[in-house]
Amino acid sequence: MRYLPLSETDRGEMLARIGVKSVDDLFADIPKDKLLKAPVDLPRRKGELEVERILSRMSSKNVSASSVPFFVGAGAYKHHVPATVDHLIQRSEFLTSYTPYQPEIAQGTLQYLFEFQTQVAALTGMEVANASMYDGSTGTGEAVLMAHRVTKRRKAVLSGGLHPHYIDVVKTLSEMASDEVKALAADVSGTEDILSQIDDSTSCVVVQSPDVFGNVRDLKPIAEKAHKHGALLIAVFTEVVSLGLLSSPGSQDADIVVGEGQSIGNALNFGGPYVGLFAAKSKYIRQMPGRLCGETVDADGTRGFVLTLSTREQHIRRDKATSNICTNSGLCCLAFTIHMTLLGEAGLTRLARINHANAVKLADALGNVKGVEVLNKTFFNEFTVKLAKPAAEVVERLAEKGVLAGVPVSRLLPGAGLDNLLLVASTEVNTDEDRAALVAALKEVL
Amino acid sequence: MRYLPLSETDRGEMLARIGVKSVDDLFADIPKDKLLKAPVDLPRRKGELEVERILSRMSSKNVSASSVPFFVGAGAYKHHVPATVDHLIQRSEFLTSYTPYQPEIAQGTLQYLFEFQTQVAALTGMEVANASMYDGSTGTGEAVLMAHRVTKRRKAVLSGGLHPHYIDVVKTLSEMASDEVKALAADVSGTEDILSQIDDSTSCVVVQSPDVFGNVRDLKPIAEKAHKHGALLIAVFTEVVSLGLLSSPGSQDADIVVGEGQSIGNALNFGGPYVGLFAAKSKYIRQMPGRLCGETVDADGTRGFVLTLSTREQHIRRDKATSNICTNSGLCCLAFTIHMTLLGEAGLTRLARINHANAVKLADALGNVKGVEVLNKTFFNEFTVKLAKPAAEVVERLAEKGVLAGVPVSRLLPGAGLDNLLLVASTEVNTDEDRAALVAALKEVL
Amino acid sequence: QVEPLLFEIGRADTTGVDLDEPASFTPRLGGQERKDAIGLPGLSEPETMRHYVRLSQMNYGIDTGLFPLGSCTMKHNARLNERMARLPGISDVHPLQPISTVQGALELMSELARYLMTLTGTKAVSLSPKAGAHGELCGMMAIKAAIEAKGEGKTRNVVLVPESAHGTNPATAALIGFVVKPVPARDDGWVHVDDVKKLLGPDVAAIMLTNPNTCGLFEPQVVEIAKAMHDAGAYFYCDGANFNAIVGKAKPGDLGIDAMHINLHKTFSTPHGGGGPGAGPVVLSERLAPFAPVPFVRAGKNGLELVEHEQDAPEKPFGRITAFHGQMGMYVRALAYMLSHGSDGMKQASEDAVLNANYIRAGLSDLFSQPFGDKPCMHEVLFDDTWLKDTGVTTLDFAKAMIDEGYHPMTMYFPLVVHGAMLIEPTESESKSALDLFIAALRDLAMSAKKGETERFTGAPYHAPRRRLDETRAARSPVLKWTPPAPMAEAAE
Amino acid sequence: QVEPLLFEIGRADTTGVDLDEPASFTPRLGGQERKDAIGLPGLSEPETMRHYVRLSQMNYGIDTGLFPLGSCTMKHNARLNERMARLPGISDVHPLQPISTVQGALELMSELARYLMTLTGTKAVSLSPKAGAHGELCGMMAIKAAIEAKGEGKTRNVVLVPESAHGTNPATAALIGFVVKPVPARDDGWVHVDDVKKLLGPDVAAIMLTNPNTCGLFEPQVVEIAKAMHDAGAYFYCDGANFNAIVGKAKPGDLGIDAMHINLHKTFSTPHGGGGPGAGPVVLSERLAPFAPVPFVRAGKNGLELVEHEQDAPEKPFGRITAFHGQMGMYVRALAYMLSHGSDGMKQASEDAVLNANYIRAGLSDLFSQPFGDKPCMHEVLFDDTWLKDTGVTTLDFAKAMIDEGYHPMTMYFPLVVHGAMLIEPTESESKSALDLFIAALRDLAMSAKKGETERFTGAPYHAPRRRLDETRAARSPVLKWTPPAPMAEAAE
Repeated sequence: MRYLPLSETDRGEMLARIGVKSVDDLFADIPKDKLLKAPVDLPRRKGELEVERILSRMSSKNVSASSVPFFVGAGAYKHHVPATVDHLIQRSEFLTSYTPYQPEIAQGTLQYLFEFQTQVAALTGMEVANASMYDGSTGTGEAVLMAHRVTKRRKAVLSGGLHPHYIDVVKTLSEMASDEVKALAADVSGTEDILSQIDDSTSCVVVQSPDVFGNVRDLKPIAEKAHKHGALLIAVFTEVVSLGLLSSPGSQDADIVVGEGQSIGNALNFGGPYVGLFAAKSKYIRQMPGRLCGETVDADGTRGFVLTLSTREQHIRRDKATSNICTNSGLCCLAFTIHMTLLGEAGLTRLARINHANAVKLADALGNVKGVEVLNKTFFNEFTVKLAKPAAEVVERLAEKGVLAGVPVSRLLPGAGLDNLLLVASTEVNTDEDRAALVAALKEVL
Repeated sequence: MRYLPLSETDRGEMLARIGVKSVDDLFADIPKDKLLKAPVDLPRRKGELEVERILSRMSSKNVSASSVPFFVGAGAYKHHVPATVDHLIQRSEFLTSYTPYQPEIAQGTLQYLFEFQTQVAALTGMEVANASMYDGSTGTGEAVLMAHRVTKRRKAVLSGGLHPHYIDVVKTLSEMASDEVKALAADVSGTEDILSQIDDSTSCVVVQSPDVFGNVRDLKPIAEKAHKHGALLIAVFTEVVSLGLLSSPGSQDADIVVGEGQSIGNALNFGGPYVGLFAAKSKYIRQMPGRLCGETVDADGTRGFVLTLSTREQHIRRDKATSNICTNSGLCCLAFTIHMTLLGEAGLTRLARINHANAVKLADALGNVKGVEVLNKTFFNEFTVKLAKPAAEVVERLAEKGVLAGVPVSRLLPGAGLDNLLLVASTEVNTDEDRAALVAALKEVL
Repeated sequence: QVEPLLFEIGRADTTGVDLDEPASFTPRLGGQERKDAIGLPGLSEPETMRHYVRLSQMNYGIDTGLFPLGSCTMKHNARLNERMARLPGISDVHPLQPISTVQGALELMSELARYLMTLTGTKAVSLSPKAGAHGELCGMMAIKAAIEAKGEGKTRNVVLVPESAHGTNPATAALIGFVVKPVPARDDGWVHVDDVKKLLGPDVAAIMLTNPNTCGLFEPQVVEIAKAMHDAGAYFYCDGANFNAIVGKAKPGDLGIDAMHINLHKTFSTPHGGGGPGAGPVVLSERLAPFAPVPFVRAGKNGLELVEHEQDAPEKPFGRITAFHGQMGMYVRALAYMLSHGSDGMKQASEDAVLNANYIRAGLSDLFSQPFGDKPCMHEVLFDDTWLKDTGVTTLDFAKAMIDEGYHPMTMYFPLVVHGAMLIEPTESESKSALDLFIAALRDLAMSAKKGETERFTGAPYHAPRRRLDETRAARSPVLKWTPPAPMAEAAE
Repeated sequence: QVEPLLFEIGRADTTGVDLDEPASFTPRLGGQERKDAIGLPGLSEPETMRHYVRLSQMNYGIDTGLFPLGSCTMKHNARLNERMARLPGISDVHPLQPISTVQGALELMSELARYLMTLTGTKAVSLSPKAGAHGELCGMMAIKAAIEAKGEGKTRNVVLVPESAHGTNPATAALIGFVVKPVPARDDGWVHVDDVKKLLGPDVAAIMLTNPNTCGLFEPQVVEIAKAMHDAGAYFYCDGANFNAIVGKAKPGDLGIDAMHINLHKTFSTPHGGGGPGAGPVVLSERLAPFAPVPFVRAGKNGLELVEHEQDAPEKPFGRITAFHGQMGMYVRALAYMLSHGSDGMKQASEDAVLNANYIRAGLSDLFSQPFGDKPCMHEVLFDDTWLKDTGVTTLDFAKAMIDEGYHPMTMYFPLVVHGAMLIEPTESESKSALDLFIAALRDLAMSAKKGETERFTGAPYHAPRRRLDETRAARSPVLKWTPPAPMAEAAE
């Protein structure tokens, strides 16, 4: 087997050195009747070519985003990632390293985590950021738990503009932990009355902007009301590129900012792996979940980096830990950091303007199609349209025509009476031809 | 521009430091009327995504070997190259290094060249090998020149089984250098009388095995006759995998062995880059063309490697050099060496058996098709069939059916009266389905 | 070798991407435009390349040397798997595309599920968890849901966790409101069914048991423990961190587990990538299967379907633990690993991993001390620091000295129940000659320590990108991001 | 850091690929089966990975640091180009597939040709040459063919080559039977039209002139020289090694060249890959165009056609210089470079390359000596070793000391006309801050040499994978391959 270096001769010599007759003597603690007599009922080993063919066949049954006019968003976005990013994250020394427990030989990982934290803090306008979470949704769950620890309260108020999956994740976690959740009804227009939901029992208010329907929200009044009642504002985003153009959650006085970082550096990957961004005010550092990388010096006084504040973590604190998390999304962080470095402020802000411009063009084009109504007053690169027919059917028929038109709201919120609504996203990858194809196909279908 | 680090501010500061007003002051030696006033008439800069789209569009107009039943050979072969190979040759330290002129910081390159030379020597059964040539055809041209230097004669005899492109390359070079070439007529059956062509004016006899028509040739009698007349035998191969199964040219007393190494580690690449393998008896070392890597020690006595015997080369010897060559096919060597290391003797010989077995299966299958006659008595993984119709037409019609059936001999030898002959190759990538598809399509077309 | 931070070499107006400014248009941001600068310097592409290549050169990985980090399973990462993960139909597919356009993706998930269930002898699996600890959470949530479904939610709230367990076990249980009770450690390294039975009662919801355990031993009483739990109306959560030792040798389902997460990155070699991403699918017994969270794949009338909402499931999903469908990028790598190895290769891999660990044990047992005696181990061998007593060398010092010999240290100070623990896991990816060199290096270090050559250890590492780093300083006054030096900050004003 | 040779760690029965033995069959090899073992050890995949990763770590590349090798043009290699070269329709296409199945490949070649002709102001290009020296050969063959076509083949057999030329120039000319006559060097670093005219006669076939020349200077009399050649019935071959300095600034065709090879790997940044593969397309004037070798692409009635045989061409191709159609893998990378830069970016790249070289000149001119005075250079700056006189430090020592400072040395002892030459080419890929660091490092070294700190130089490098290597020993008794050590050889018998 190509991955196994031992030869039969090696095995024989090693068993002799160990002093046992057969390898099964080393498995003697497994109850005899549970030790399998033969290989399990799965196919035997396969060469590279055969494996490639099997998986390529599966791959070819999917429609890839780059192969069609593509407007699907709702929490994951198709962007162009420079070739440099994927090349660098595949460097053996990055790819095949472990969590940097031995900092002296993991400065590569640690320095990029430090750079990542700095970038995330800058983007979100916050004082500190951690070394990433699994994704935006689990990060949001962790943010709510963190707010509970900070406020010593146990009730979260969730905006109706929060991504429904995120709501479900928070609800599941909270129910399991017997914490209270007040989730507002789906808020298509971004005009919900969330302020009235905040009182002295509120631990945190969770608001997404741009929200799942695309509306750009003003967080300042919510922060103000929350703070007045001793609650925290958790600001959420699912499209990190928007931060290139929109005022940061930090500047609107959010206490914790959490979001999905997939758009920068990372592929769609059918939903994972992604990278959760997590930032907060520095006074809450010791209640933060996840890994933190900090600066220090070595025995010679040279600057270096280490994982730090691990007394928050499970391997030290066990059942008293701030979270059970013991990894981050290291390689996805790296991809994020490299892509962000390539962009720089000049590139990111321009990328954001292009995304917004393309979305505006698309909204204008769709607004002229009969049977399509653009609902948003404000948006960044995604907005909601109301169709003359159920969106799920329309999307399916457009897919048959080779256009992936967006996400039917009913896919996220079945039974909510929003069946004719469609979320449409547009990024820098969309061309005039793409837009024209969508418009033409819609006209045929509606 | 993403590749250019200087900012306008930098440029200004640098010009000031240099003490000139504008950058054109640095181009003052270019005659004024020849200095271009505006950018040349080509499109302006493009982002990554745009470049990707342009080149992907071109790429998509070609039929790739992996996407169809594929039997095209005649000097370049479709094999499966393990993913490890391409990963490793893209390591920055390999990919972006130069010819190892500074051996202290190029031991990576030098050691793999030394390993490559050792592998090539072993495979060919020769005493020494160089660090590679551009490809098999130019290597053959160089081998003939080398034989002329060794024998101080200037007449080469070329077998009619030598790849026609190789014949053309040798002829062109020889004509230009006013050397004599006797090229035998195309020899479909591998039974030409080459022995009678050898006399005391012969510098070298160039024989390919398996020859371009697939026949396995016995080199021993040719070597014997050549040596009797003071001539050298140059043995050529275009399918290096055959050396896993066939007796080596060295064991048949060839003096120089040259061949194409593309099959191991390298993609088809529409013809290049490839890697020429070049080996010889050690007494001829100082007449060899190309780069040679040798073992030595450093100031601490540690083993290390350097380029050596450079007194043969153009940068020292100028017009007295053994060749004008000043590079090798470094990265392709590396790919060859890694793939060969992965194969090892066990893997290479098995790969060769699979290739031969697949070709035998294919010959048996084609032999049963009406209008197809297999001409070869012997072959490795490629053979010649005679069709009832002109091969070029048949191949074209099969291509329309999505089967790439092989190389019409008329493509290589137009006007030679061999229009109904087709070269058909089969490697480890061919499946039973591929063979069935070829047979079925042939039955429809013939 | 000191590489500056990108903030020290980057410039706000530099970019490594070429994008054309869009034509003028009317923004629809509702006046929420950013007014301030972000503070994100950029680098051109060549500078970016060099910066991160240089950073990488300060890292150690499996590809550069033996990485014997116990319990972390640093085995070979095949590049075939990387290539497969980048197929356009895998990497370039959106999680919310129409189901008709992702049939291959669902097939891949379904096939992965089949492999995992077959190898573990279980009837269900949730692919959602994003990492091992997330898998634990998912499994314990399923247990909690099952208990609540039986109306015992109020009463069964204790989870038993051996003292030797990974910290994630108690942390996970506590996270969702369970009370953690430790099962005491024994001096043979095993969990005894008698100890467990003593703690059992109507308040006990589950046990979280790692098997093979964190001492590198297979729990011989695992079947009895499972039975005791079930008899008491409780569940058996198995921490699958060490499943790689027994893949193809025994099925956890046969041993009586109710839930077990599988670290795809450990067992099936998806790259650890400097700390993630991983993936932690959790297999479930028939008793827990109905409570698996959404989403999951099932066969439908028009091909494969994805059940994304609780109301669409005939079962009783306990909810959702992440957006979308889990770590597809890891699924494909793990499946490529399993297809490549096959049933025969996976069995052989387990055997080789165990053989390699025991070979190290045999090579070091005369010099190093073992907390539970010199007996066969599974895929990792555990030493303690008794043998270092009076040498002035600690486990940490010894580990740092290994760096100077060109090796990544083993896992240290874990499990907590063993003093100065050194947990060595070579994995099946190492050749005999590599192990021989490793053993020789460790023996040489051991002799050196016993001879009193303390400086070789206390000052180590000497030959690494950094000397020993001051972790206390980092924690005391945390510096978690770069801040412009004062003069620069002033100049910028 | 000593990594064994693969032959020292490999085993004959080990393989890193999984292939199934074919079912039994009757071979048709005519009894030519190999009887003896080959002697090729194999490694498993993890061992292979580690072996070559470790070897790579002993290498220096552009990605790891500044690489100021004069005349070699070590500029940034964009990974986009690597990605494009691996598109299945590029890398996985056979050169002898039916023309209808390779229209995209021909389009790519055709587009590349258009770019090269536009940038050089020429009317034809042969893409065949596999490297720069091969391009020289191709160009000189075209000249020879043209001369023969005029019936002057017997009489015109002298080629003029300046003493400062690359060794490949005289080697190439000699290879195809030309007699090489040197054009003497002048103390201003330029070739003078008067010197050329003195050598001109009916026996002169061509001049081979590098422009910008190997001293880093543009030849100001190039137009006059071209005219003199043409007036004498001879041709002007331009060595295009330094074309990168003037891309987008001037067209060689406007200067009067008849042929010029373009090192795609230098000018358009296809990776040097440790010494190849490169590509050396040669552009041709109208006078030489008819003699371009086969194959070439032309428009036909059914799309693009490939002319592969002399008899299919209306022109007079001089023959064929390689199997198949040249270096497609390099074409795509070079075209990606040109598409990315665009006409504006290529001009800017030339300017930046020249600016960077002059910035280094300005930063070092007070300490280092310049053979032709302190005047503006093109993309590379040339120093000699006058300034090192009496220091006991040679150019070689200085170069090796640069390694200890983390830099790849410059080109040394070339051009031959300059004593102890140091030819520094930073390329446009370097940032100002990188140049500042480089200048500071060289200044520090220079001061050190002048202060008499000779050991820093004569013993260098101290901090490299190897100390200085004994090249004389290697050449005296060449060891060009690994041989099993005697005991092993015996044991094997």
